[in-house]
Amino acid sequence: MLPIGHYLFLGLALFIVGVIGVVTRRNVIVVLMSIELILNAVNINLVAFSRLYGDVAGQVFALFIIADAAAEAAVGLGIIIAFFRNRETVLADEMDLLKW
Amino acid sequence: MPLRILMLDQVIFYFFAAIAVVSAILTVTRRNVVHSAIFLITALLATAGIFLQLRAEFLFIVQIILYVGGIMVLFVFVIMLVNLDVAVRQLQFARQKWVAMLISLALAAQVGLMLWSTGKMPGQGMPVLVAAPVDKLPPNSEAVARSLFESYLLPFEIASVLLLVAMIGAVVMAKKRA
Amino acid sequence: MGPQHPSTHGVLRVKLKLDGERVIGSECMIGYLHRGVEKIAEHRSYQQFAPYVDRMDYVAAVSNGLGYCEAIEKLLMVEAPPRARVIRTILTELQRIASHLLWLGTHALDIGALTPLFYCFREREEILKIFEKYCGARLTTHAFRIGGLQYEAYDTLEKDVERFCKAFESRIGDYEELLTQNRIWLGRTKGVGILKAADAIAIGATGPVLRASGVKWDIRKAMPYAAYDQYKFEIPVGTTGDTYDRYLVRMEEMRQSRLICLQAIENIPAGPIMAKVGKVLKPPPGEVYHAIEAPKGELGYYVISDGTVQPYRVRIRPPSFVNLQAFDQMARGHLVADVVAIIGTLDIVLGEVDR
Amino acid sequence: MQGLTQATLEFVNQYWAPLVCGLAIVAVLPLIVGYVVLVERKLMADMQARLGPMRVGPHGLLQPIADAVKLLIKEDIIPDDADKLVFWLAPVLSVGAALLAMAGLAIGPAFQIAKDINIGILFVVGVSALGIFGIVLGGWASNSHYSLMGALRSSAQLVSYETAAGMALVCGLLFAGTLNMTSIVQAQHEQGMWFGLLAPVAFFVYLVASIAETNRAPFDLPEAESELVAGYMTEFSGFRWSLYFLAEYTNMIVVASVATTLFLGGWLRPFPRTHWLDFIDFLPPLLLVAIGVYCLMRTPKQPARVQQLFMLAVAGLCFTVAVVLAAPVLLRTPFVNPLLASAAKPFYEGIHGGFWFIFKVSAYLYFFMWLRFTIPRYRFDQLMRLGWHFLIPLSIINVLLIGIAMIAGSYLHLEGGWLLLATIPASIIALIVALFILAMEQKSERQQAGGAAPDPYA
Repeated sequence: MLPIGHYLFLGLALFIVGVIGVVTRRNVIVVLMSIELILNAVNINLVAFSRLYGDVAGQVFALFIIADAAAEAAVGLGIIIAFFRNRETVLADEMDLLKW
Repeated sequence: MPLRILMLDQVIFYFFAAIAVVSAILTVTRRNVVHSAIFLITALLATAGIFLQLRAEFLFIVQIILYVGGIMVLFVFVIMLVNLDVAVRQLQFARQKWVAMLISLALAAQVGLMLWSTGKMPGQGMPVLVAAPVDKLPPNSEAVARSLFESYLLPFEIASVLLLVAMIGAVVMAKKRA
Repeated sequence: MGPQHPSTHGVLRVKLKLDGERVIGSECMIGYLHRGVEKIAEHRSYQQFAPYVDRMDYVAAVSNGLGYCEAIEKLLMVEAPPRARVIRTILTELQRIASHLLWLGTHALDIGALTPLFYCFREREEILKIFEKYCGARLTTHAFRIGGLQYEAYDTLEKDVERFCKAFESRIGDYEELLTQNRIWLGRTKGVGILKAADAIAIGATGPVLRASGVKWDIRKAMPYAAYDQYKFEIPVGTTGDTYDRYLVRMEEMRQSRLICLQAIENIPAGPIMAKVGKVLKPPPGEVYHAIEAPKGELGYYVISDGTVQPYRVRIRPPSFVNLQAFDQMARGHLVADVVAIIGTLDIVLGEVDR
Repeated sequence: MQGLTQATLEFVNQYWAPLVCGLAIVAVLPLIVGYVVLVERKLMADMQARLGPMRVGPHGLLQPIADAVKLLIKEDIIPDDADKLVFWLAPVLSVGAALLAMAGLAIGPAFQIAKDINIGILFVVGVSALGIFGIVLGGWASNSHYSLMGALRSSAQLVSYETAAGMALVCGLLFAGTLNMTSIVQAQHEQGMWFGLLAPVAFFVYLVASIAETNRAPFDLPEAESELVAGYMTEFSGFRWSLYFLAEYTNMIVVASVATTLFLGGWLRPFPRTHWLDFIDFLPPLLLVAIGVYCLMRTPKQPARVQQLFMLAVAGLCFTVAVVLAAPVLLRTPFVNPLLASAAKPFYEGIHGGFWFIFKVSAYLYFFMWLRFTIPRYRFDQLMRLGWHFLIPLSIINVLLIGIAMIAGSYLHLEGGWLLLATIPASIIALIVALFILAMEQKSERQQAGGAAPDPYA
């Protein structure tokens, strides 16, 4: 008999922590990780609502989000490696040049 | 609804929710990137636990295999390849600490207000989750599979194209500047 | 790869210049086992120095002894009696098989196959038993004396050697079964550590390393010594000069040695085992260079005598030392995992390299 | 407060079975792993014309206990500026993952810890994938350059072979139709045909992939590489090292049981439905009686008195197990009244099922060990090339072909054994494709024959 509010609060908490992570951290990898956190928060809400209405669509959509997160992480990390190989740094601040 | 299933559900939920939030906070605050990666893994496993509590087993196992077993392995690999000691010494936290606080406060206020007001609205009230024992529910993975391939076939194809593009992008990106 | 590395057959330090996984350049640092054998020779009489020779290539002690004794005999213009020469040939060939067995076991172990090592050591044990019966020692045998042999062949020598040779034929079949057609073994050895014939000759490599690159050069045929001219045997020759060819050449050599032993034990001529050589050897002043075909390659002795009891200078040309020069050329361009295979295929023994 | 205690009481009496089974597995597993190691060392010795551990206990039977005690009291070194938290966490993570995967397995129809969760096999595969973290973090925590390199290599190997294993499993699941372990075996029972026979290529791919996944035999490169010495395990000593060791062997058992459940028909008797072959039921007890007799014959030869006693105990154990196995079979024979026979049915099902499952798992493990002693080791880039260029395309194509065969089968409504008519051509086509891939591989290899082997890090 858990009111759905609990799940929404949990999602909100993770979302906020993710946003803080994205904003405050300088290390690009940790920023990517916080994005994963945000996506997870969204997933929790989706699954909670799909469970509330008994319709599986929410879980299927969560599945798509995970697939997308995988794609995004792969490309993101690829960019980081390429960047690290040229500029020997992983900090967001130093990624200021568009073309070097 | 027998008391014990109720109690069990709440206990499990609070347990996993606590772990998720705490390890999420630790992920963001840890100075050492590998520690934050480990805590992120615990956070993801906790959310997987919550999916289980919501009777979404297929999602639970996909989260473990794909998220933790796949994406996080990628993260840990990249962390290993990018030699840490350079990153650790540099200052980890940007100065926009106050900006972040401001944003999160605004967000919290907005959603908090919304949740609080739904409770107040007459009649409708806070929708309550019906906790049902496992056997009553249709087998989860079959249901997900049926809807995935029947009603959501187009998004499924688009997702596969998306993954293909991402794969090619990652390979090209990581290729040595030959 | 430091000196105490598990797979460098003794104390050899290899400095590898790596690009990621690939070897760009390499440098072998030797000298960890240098005992100054040649300097010691100048303060010992000819007979006293003989045991030192066994300590050089401790895996093939008998052939070291043979080389040294024959070099001195050449100096003294003395000929060992036929019986001694035949027994010397038998023991040297057995030592060659034992050395190749040790090489096969450790080489296969480096590349990962665990079982051949124990099969090879079981056979090698048989040979060492024969040595022990003959001259009391298994490894550093000091079996020969200048001018012939010290000990008469014990009565069941022919039977033991025959029994060993009979059993050995099927044993070689076992090793072949395990390794020769094995896809993974092929993958790990084919095309690894290629040494072309021209480079081999340029470096002065000898023995199986040279023959695997296609050069048909074997001192037992070119400059026959001991009793090799009496026996028929072929010289196996490889084609591409990679690790797999060296493996095939050495396996074939073991078979040939077995044939030589069989031919030799048929008729061991009767007669004295020691030429007439005085207690105190004072060879006339002069110099001699005598080379024999040790299991690893051409083992040469360059002895200068000044008429006194002690040699003026004994210079030893160890095959492993020379073959090791090919290492850098072979390792270049390969992966770190192949470096181990290349060290194994060169079959170097550090006692001989450092002297 | 009263509600809480009442709830926990109810919780316990509803879930006591999995709890007890779980406890049993965690307690008994180190012992089983110890004896698997002993068997491996004895087998290796036997193949290499030597005797293997003989000193501790008769024929070295007490060797695992000696090993365990040694590992417990050995000094536990932590490299100086290693990361304490991660250094402690890594082995725990890999053992935890391996043991958790054990929970999903269905050893007998009755004996299953996680009572038929409907994502059975997926759960086992997913959780054992967590073991990768144990390896990577272990390599990183002992911050020596070599162990990090070893850790990266072995995890790269694990990740690439997991895809191949996953695809092979998909193939098997096509026939089973469900993910749940018990119902997979039920499906094999109804179709009267082991899936390994229906999809032999998938079984072969899974066999190879599982060897690579547990870092064993020709693929045990990461820890046996000569210059990486012991790969990610170098810095761990004493108890920590034994945790990794336990994890490796548990993984082996897990992989073996997944293969038996899916491809070799879990706990089914070789010919479950052909009743005139029922005498096979007598095989297990006879086998154990034979072992018992052999032990009895060996007892007088034992030098020490205590060793003789031990051998007698072993013989006694074999006989009791033989009796336990024989009981349900005897009860089913006609001259016992049907009432008793029907009572024995589940009993027979459980015990004999358990025996056959363990028998198949040990046969699978024997094949693992047999490989380890005979063939040499792959170089790392060959290993990766085999994984990516050969195994993964082969398994994907195989899924395709088996799918087509299934459709053809259902179209011509072939059932059970007849399905072979459709699947055999599919497997043959798959093999032809495999040869084609190999030929292409050879051609591309010849082109680069000039340059040395491609460098995976390039």
